[in-house]
Amino acid sequence: MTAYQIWFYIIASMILGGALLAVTARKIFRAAIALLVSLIGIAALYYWMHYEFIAAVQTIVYVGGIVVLIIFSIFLTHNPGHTIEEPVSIREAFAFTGCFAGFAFVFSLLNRYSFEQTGDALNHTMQVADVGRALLSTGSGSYLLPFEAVSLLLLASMIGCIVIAIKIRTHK
Amino acid sequence: MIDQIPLTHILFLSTALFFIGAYGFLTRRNLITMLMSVELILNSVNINLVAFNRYLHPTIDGVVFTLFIITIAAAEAAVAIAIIISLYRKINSIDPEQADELKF
Amino acid sequence: MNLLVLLILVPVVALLLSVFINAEKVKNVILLGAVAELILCFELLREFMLERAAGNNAPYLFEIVYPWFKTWNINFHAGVDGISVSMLLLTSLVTVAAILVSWKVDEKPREFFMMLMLLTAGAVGFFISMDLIMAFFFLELAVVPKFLLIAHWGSGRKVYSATKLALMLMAGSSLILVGTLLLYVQSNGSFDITVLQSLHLDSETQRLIFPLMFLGFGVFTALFPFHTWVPDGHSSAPTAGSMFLAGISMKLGGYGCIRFAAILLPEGTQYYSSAIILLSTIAIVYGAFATLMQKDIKYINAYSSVSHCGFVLLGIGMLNQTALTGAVLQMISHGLMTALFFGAIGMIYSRAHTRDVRELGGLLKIMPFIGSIYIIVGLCSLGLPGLSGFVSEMTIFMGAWQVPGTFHKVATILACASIVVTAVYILQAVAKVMLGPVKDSHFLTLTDATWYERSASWLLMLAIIIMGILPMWLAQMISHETAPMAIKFLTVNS
Amino acid sequence: MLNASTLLLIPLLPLLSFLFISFIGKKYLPTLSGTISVLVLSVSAFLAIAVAYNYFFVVGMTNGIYEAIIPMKLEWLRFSPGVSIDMGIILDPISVMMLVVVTFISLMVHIYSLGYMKGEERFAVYYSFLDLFTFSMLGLVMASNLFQMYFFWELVGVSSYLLIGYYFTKPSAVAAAKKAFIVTRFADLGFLIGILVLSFHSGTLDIQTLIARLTTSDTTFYASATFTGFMGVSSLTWGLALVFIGGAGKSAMFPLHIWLPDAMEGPTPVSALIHAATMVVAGVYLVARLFPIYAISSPHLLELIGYIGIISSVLAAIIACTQTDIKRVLAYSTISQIGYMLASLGVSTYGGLNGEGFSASMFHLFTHAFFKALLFLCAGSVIHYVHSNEVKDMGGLRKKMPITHLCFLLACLAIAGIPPLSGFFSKEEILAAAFAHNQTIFYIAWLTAGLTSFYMFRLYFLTFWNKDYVNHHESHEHHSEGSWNMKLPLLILMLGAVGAGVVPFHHLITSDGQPYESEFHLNITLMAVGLSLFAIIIATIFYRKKNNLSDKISSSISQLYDFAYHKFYFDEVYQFVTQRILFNTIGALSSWFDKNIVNGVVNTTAFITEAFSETIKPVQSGKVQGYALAFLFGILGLIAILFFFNF
Repeated sequence: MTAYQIWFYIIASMILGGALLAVTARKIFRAAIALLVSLIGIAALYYWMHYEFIAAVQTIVYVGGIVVLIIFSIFLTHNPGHTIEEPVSIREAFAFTGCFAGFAFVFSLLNRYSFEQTGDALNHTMQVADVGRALLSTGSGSYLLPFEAVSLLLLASMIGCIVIAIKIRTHK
Repeated sequence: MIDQIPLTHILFLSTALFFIGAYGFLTRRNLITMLMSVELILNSVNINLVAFNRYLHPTIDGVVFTLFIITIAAAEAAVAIAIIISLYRKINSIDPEQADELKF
Repeated sequence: MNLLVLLILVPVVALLLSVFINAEKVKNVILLGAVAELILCFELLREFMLERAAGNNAPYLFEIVYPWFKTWNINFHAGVDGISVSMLLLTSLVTVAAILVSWKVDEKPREFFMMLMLLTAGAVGFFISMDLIMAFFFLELAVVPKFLLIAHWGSGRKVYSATKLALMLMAGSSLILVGTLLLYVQSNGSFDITVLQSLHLDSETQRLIFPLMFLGFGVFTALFPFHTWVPDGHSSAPTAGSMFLAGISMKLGGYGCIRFAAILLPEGTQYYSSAIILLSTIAIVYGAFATLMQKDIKYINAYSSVSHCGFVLLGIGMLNQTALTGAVLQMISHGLMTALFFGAIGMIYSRAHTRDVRELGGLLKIMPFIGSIYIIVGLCSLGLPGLSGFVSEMTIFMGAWQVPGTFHKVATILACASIVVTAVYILQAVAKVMLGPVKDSHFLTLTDATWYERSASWLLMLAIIIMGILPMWLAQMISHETAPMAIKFLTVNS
Repeated sequence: MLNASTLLLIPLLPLLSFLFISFIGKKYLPTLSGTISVLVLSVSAFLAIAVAYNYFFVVGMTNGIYEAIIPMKLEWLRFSPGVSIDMGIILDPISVMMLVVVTFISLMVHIYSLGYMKGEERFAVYYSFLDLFTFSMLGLVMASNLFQMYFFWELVGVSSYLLIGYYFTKPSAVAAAKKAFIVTRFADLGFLIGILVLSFHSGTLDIQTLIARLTTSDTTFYASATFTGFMGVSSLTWGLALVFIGGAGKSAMFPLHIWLPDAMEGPTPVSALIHAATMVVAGVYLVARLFPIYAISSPHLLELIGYIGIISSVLAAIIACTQTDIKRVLAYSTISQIGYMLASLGVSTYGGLNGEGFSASMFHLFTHAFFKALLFLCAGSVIHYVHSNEVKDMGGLRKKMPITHLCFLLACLAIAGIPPLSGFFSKEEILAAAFAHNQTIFYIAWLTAGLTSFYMFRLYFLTFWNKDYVNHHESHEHHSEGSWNMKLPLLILMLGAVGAGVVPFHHLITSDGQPYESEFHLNITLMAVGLSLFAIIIATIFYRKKNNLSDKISSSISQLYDFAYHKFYFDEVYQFVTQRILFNTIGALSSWFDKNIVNGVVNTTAFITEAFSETIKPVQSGKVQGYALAFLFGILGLIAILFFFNF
């Protein structure tokens, strides 16, 4: 067992542990922190796969953005120390069964299928500049149009958020 | 090196993460934690994309897709939280069980 | 421009105009449109009779075809024969009268009058269509305003009645649609009745399609046992709505039975004629007896409509020229008569605010005009000579009696017997509502008909009397069309 | 004179008067309408008499018979080739006679009503209805087409309905009008189906063609009509019987007579015109119109008609003996006399002296019109004076109203058949005819004649003698018999009642149009007159002075008396049949069936749909996680399916 492998399992257990805690914790703030751990774990996984750039983006957007947003909204909608209600037990049972069945199915599927690894791919490295070039150029293998579409989407969602969340004063 | 861990292990990881997220989405009685579960699901997809890119497809496509997904996830989270807050203002609760006006 | 296109355009223009003008003034525009329609119908009648007198014996006159939906070979194909012309006359007469009667509607007047005009447009379009899909389109167009008129401007259990009416009529329509599509397949892609008429379908197919078409249209014309929308619908509808329903809408069914079921599928008609006679005789007798027990004057009239429309179907089922002519005459007569009847009932209801015969009484003394109208139209309903009911019923009886066979004779005798029951319920209603001492002192303060009610009543009354005294031109015009049909039925087996 | 335009004027003048009064006169000339109407009708009556004179004496006989003339025939509504309703005019002895009777009596009633109905609120309406009736009745008698006859037959019924219900705020009048219309309507159903049967077999509706085709046995029409049959009776007989049912209804024959006594709720002049002299004899007229077919093709049916007539006659006479309402007594007397006419037709055959029953029947119809109208108008005067229909409120009126008294007495003598008044001649002929052809009918008729005398004089004495009249309405004293316009018609009709017997009917109106010489039967005359005189004497003993003899007699036969007093419980039977069977059983059953079964099926369909949607509705719970769970399982299920089937 090399350090490389050990690192992988540490990261995996961090991700899954965080995730499990995030979906089961009774205290919502605790769940948010667990999510944070899980997301950091995923960033670490990217790093482990030598995609440092993605790891960085993951950390910035998820850890620095979304989780903070979530924590803000928790503060806005909860009293401190609030406990989440128990899940509806019958639905919990069904959900567990369904999820387990799904997992088992996919697991067996993955087990049965052997992915042909290409040695070349393993040595492949990615430069940030490549990402930049791909995003801002046209032609095959380039993503200018989706990039612009996503920027529009962000703008739209920004406006949408304001419209949805804004307090409308009702005149009497 | 990386080939010491087979691709399937990473895929197991993402599958597990996916179903944990799905389980959370189905059972949590709080819209914010449901949103967290959705984030987990999205991340499991991201892991897949990145892993496939690393092991099987030596280009930049998977990474770019991941970037897009992260972006969209951010937008989605923002809109979702706006909806949650708006809902909270209306019914003073973010329990999805109580937000059941849309029926019959 | 072709008269038939004008007939469709006039209501459409009136509808469009009424969107843009002051809601209070809509009724003027709509009335103008209806009167224009009436004048056009008379012009059509004149031209039609001139053409026929000049020896133009084509089955359909003034034909016009515009492609509508080429992929499926659907055309706007209009044309009229004597039956259509008389139906169009009926429609425009009833429309004018209905608009006049509802002159004082102040609940959403724009929408109300637009609904009336839309109904007219639907009926007129249906009566001139020679394409099954076009006919279906207009038939459905006429259902929607009925629903809205009853559900919004009605009284009593209006939503229930409106829903029932709309659902039953739609169910009928769905049968018609299936039949239409089957015909389309059989004819290798045509909805045109001239094409379908010349088609010689084998008897199996005819027997399959005929019930679909006939039952579908039968629902519209209160075929037993699909008549239950009639009493509820009529009694809940506003006055103009009842007039339309009974005066025009039920005729859509009768007309459809003749034009789109009987003529297109002569062999099917002959095969099922006993069933038609059986059902219509039941409707006649049973409708009459059910009327006996009604306490609401609108229900009385609605049930009597079931009975009277049974005569139409009986006439069709007898498959000979005289009976068919009688069936068409009965449609016209019943349309005029019930429209006027419902008009009079509406006038009574809007004054006395009750329709229960047990609460009404002695109204003739207080409102002589309305009372006289009610009595005269009642007499028309029981077949008094000199009024339209006599002409049509007697023609049906004469025609029906010519069919040999005990079954047909018994049916005819039962139908004849029903006119006695008709006399009983009509006179009972007249006696209780109009005659006798004044039941309620507040009736004494009521007033007689206003100018618009008078003009509406006079319009229909004149039509009834003219048809009753001078039936020959109408009967001749119609029997000219029914003669080839009867021949078609006769030659089916040979 | 006998051209279409003149003849058309006779019915059309009353029609115009009707239209004029209903649309203009009612509103602007409310009191003058009566006068206008009288003037119009006198023109009609004059024309009718002129036509009769011309027909009988100017045009006269051709080839020894009075032939039917058809000056006009228009096709009105064509059913199929040959079968059409024509509006035509037929002139033959009976229609000409009826024209005179109808216009003349109608004129008298019009004049009389000027006084009788004076001051009525709906005076003009009354006259418009009278004119409508006169028009319809004239149309009926002039009809040359069987369906035309039905047309006017119905119109007559409706005008009768309107006039009986003239006092429409009075519930009893409304009920009577309704009853009259419905009973006759029921009978007309027979007429209608009869027409259908006859026209189906003969292929025509024209009366003359019909007679020609159905009386000569070598035509195909005759063969078809007599070959097919139902219940062992030929179609022709069925058709004729059904037609007769219509006539029996209109003529108030047993057992359809129940409407006539109630119809007395109408104004008295109306009763005189419609329910005594003209409309109710329409049934007799109808049989007379088709007489050749009845007599030649279906003699047994004709005999049956005779029995129905005579049974009605005697039953009505018995009932009349017990009634106390002056108009009802007269109404039963009318039924009785019409029964007489039908019995007379029933004992007749076609042609020559054997057809003397036909002639006698028409003769009696003619004379009866005068004396019965007179009786009713006299009763009207009495009622006008005492304001009551009950004989117990009358009595001793002979001094108060001498003219009425005289007229009533003469009319009573006429109806009793005392020579030389008109009734004697017609009755004598009927009895002679019956004696010659059917002894049973003769003896019943003879007995009825006695009863007639008895009840008429009972009525006469109770009204005009019996006790001294106590006037409760002193203010009316000065016009005890009404104004001149009420007295004049009485006097004119009195002349008719006295002198109508001199008309030589066997010369003018016979079954085949050929005059014959009637024989005088002294023995029959003695029998009849003797019985009548005897009955009059009994009535005088019982009722001239107030005594309790009649009560004694009636109590000694109390059961029969009660039975007769309650009109043999016919009304109750009908009440039972209509109320219990038609309304409460069939009507209620149909209504129930409609409400619960037919409507129930529709509502149940709707209910099932609704219940089903109600059960699956909770699936749409609005709980988003539930949806997600379903979604998950859906996908898993799909995967399982795909996997299982190895797609």
